[in-house]
Amino acid sequence: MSSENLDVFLPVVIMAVIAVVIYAGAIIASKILSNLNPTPQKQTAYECGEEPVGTAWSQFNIRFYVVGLIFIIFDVESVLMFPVAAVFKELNEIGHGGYVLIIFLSFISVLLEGIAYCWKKGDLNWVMSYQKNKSGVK
Amino acid sequence: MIPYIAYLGISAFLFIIGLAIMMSRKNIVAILLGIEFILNAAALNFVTYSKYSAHNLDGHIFALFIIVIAAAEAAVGLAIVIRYFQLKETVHIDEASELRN
Amino acid sequence: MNSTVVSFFSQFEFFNDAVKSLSETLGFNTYAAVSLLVFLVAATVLTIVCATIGGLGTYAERKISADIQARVGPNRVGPYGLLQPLADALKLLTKEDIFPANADKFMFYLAPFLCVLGVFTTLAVLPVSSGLTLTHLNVGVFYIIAVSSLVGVGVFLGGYASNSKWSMLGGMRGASQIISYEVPITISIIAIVVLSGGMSFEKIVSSQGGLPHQWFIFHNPFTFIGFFIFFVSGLAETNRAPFDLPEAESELVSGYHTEYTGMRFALFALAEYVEIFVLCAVASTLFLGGYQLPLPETIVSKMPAAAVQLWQTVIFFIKALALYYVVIWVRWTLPRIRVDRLMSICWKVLTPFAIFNLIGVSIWMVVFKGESLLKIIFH
Amino acid sequence: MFIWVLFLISALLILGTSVAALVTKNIMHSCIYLLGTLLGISGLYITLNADFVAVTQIMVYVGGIVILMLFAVMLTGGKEFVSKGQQLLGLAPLMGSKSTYVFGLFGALVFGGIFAKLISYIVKLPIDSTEQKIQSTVESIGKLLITDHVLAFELSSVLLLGALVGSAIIARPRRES
Repeated sequence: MSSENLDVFLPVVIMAVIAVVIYAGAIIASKILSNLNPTPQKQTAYECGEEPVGTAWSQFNIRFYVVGLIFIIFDVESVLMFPVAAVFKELNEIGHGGYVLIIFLSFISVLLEGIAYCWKKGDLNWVMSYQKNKSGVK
Repeated sequence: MIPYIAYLGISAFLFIIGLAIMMSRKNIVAILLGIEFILNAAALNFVTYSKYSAHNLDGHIFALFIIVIAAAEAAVGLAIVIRYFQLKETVHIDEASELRN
Repeated sequence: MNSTVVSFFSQFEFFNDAVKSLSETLGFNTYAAVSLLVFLVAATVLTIVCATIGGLGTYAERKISADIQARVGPNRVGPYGLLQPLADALKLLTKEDIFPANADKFMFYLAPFLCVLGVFTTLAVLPVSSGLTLTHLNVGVFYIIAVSSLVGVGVFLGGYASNSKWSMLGGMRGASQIISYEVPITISIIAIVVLSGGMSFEKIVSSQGGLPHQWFIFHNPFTFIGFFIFFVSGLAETNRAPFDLPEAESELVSGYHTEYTGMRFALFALAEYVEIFVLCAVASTLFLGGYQLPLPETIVSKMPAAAVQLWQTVIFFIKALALYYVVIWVRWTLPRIRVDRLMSICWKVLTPFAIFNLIGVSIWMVVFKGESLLKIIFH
Repeated sequence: MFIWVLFLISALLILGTSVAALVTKNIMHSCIYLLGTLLGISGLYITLNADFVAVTQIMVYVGGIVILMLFAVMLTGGKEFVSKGQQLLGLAPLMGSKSTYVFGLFGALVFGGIFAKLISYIVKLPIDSTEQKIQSTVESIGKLLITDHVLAFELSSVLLLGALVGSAIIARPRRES
């Protein structure tokens, strides 16, 4: 059978289908069982009883972006480390452990340099922002 | 066995979609989004040829490094866009013409 | 290499005979159909079990919190209040589905789906036992990290789509918290991959032993710290107390699911509780020996295969549920952390420690040839 | 059998979501359609026996780049996610008129076809359509990364360090005069 090799990924697809079924089933069941009676009061966003002012889709603190930025670099580096880590033991047993260790450590040291830089420059602090608001306050 | 031309067709389609997004959008973030489509099309081609023609894993390595470079590109590009927005309060590509004399 | 529940069954005579006789009666090769059926049944059973654990999680949470605070807890519906989750589900099903007028409808529907998808696809590699696991992927651990990052997108979209300020704040916080804590988790997993020499759960479990001194947590000092890094980051990754800032009810009402009602809220909650279970299962597999029976090899090899599988499943669930208890215990013991501390704990404590652990483990591998500390001492 | 099913699901997902990403006017939705396309591409990688690349695709793109893009849209768009003047099929496109697009597309197809045909006469790629026994790609990729491609491996870390430092400098909130 030609597709036997790929059978290992079949459960992944099945679980994705099950997730779709759970979601669709829950939504359809609640559509059937619940009674809908929307009023404009109900449909306003919850702000502790106040009338919402404006939209929530406004500009946000750039801190969030800097965190995402540092994350994505670390994410990519860890992706590259994974296959090397997976062969580490095997190569260590046949005596190439030192070579792999040197490559691995030089890779990680660059990673450490990155985190040290961000630490020193204060990118890892959450409250640092001397960011100037539009109103000019603080 | 799936004909390899199917993968190449999907890859070409993705490339065209990415190009069309890059050409038709005026938001810089959307243009970067089009670039992601194009990079994915390239990576898909590499992996396809790796299976059908080369019979080794060099194509996979290329795809990996394309993903790595796409991540670096997205990080730097979006940082530039955000900085630009802070300075000019717009992300319209036509407004970004300071370098033109 | 790769093994699935079907390839486990096909080791036995009765399965092959059944497939062969079925093929003869139907007149075509039914191996594919039978394996699809086996996968479907196994996946459905696993889903039901995990969803039940997720549902009972809400019950356990209330009961344990009541126990800690010297109360009784839910005791009205069913014996000891055991049917409380069912009553909750029924109540949520019949609740009115309120849809905020200014919300982004497409995203509002999509967000809970992404959470459910991200959590339930991780169940495909959950190492229940050596044979009954749905599939032992080559990239097992890596796959779990990758797929569960869909939850971050779901949380962010849930916050964004509601167009409510509380939700938006909760969603942004949640997404940045989830992605930040993914870094120490990933790096401490790499240390385990270095030790075991493979990413599949089968390999990780088989390179440990059943008895506690053979577990990776006691392998060397670095993995001992690594376990705590993994567990603490996992608490933050699943938005559990003391890291439950995205849904901090005292400041953000209910965080990213403020505007969600009825069944869609229930799906968020279900995804969260199942994710906690998956986290506990992965932690017990990576560090606490997984499904291995705590008996010497010689006894295990003499037991019948079915009994081994059964006991392995039991052991797996005991370990995972014990950690689940710890997670709930932590929630009712520790106060919530401050938002700036949250980020500095991740980036200034956990990540550097995780990187040094990784360096330490890889040097340990080369210097001591991967032997455990206890073995070196008592050699 | 399964490979065909997976291929069809992934291909349909890619086609649908990528066209939707093109025609939708909301950039936030465009990002989400990009997510669908990326998941589809990772399904195609699985059919190409590239399990590690498939999971890497999900990990880096879905977990990283899409979230980064959503953050960037939130940080730049404010209320105006639906930007004006980006309609492909409706109003005036960015470059040239509608006929430019039509002629451009046809021209690209014709010249591309001719070019591809010419190339295929010159370069004969050995396309082998026999099914090979797949082996684990992770170990092979790991060995390749520390032997043949070790320079690229090490340089990529330096590249990423550069990207981190550069974008952190650019994006850092600063005191403005």
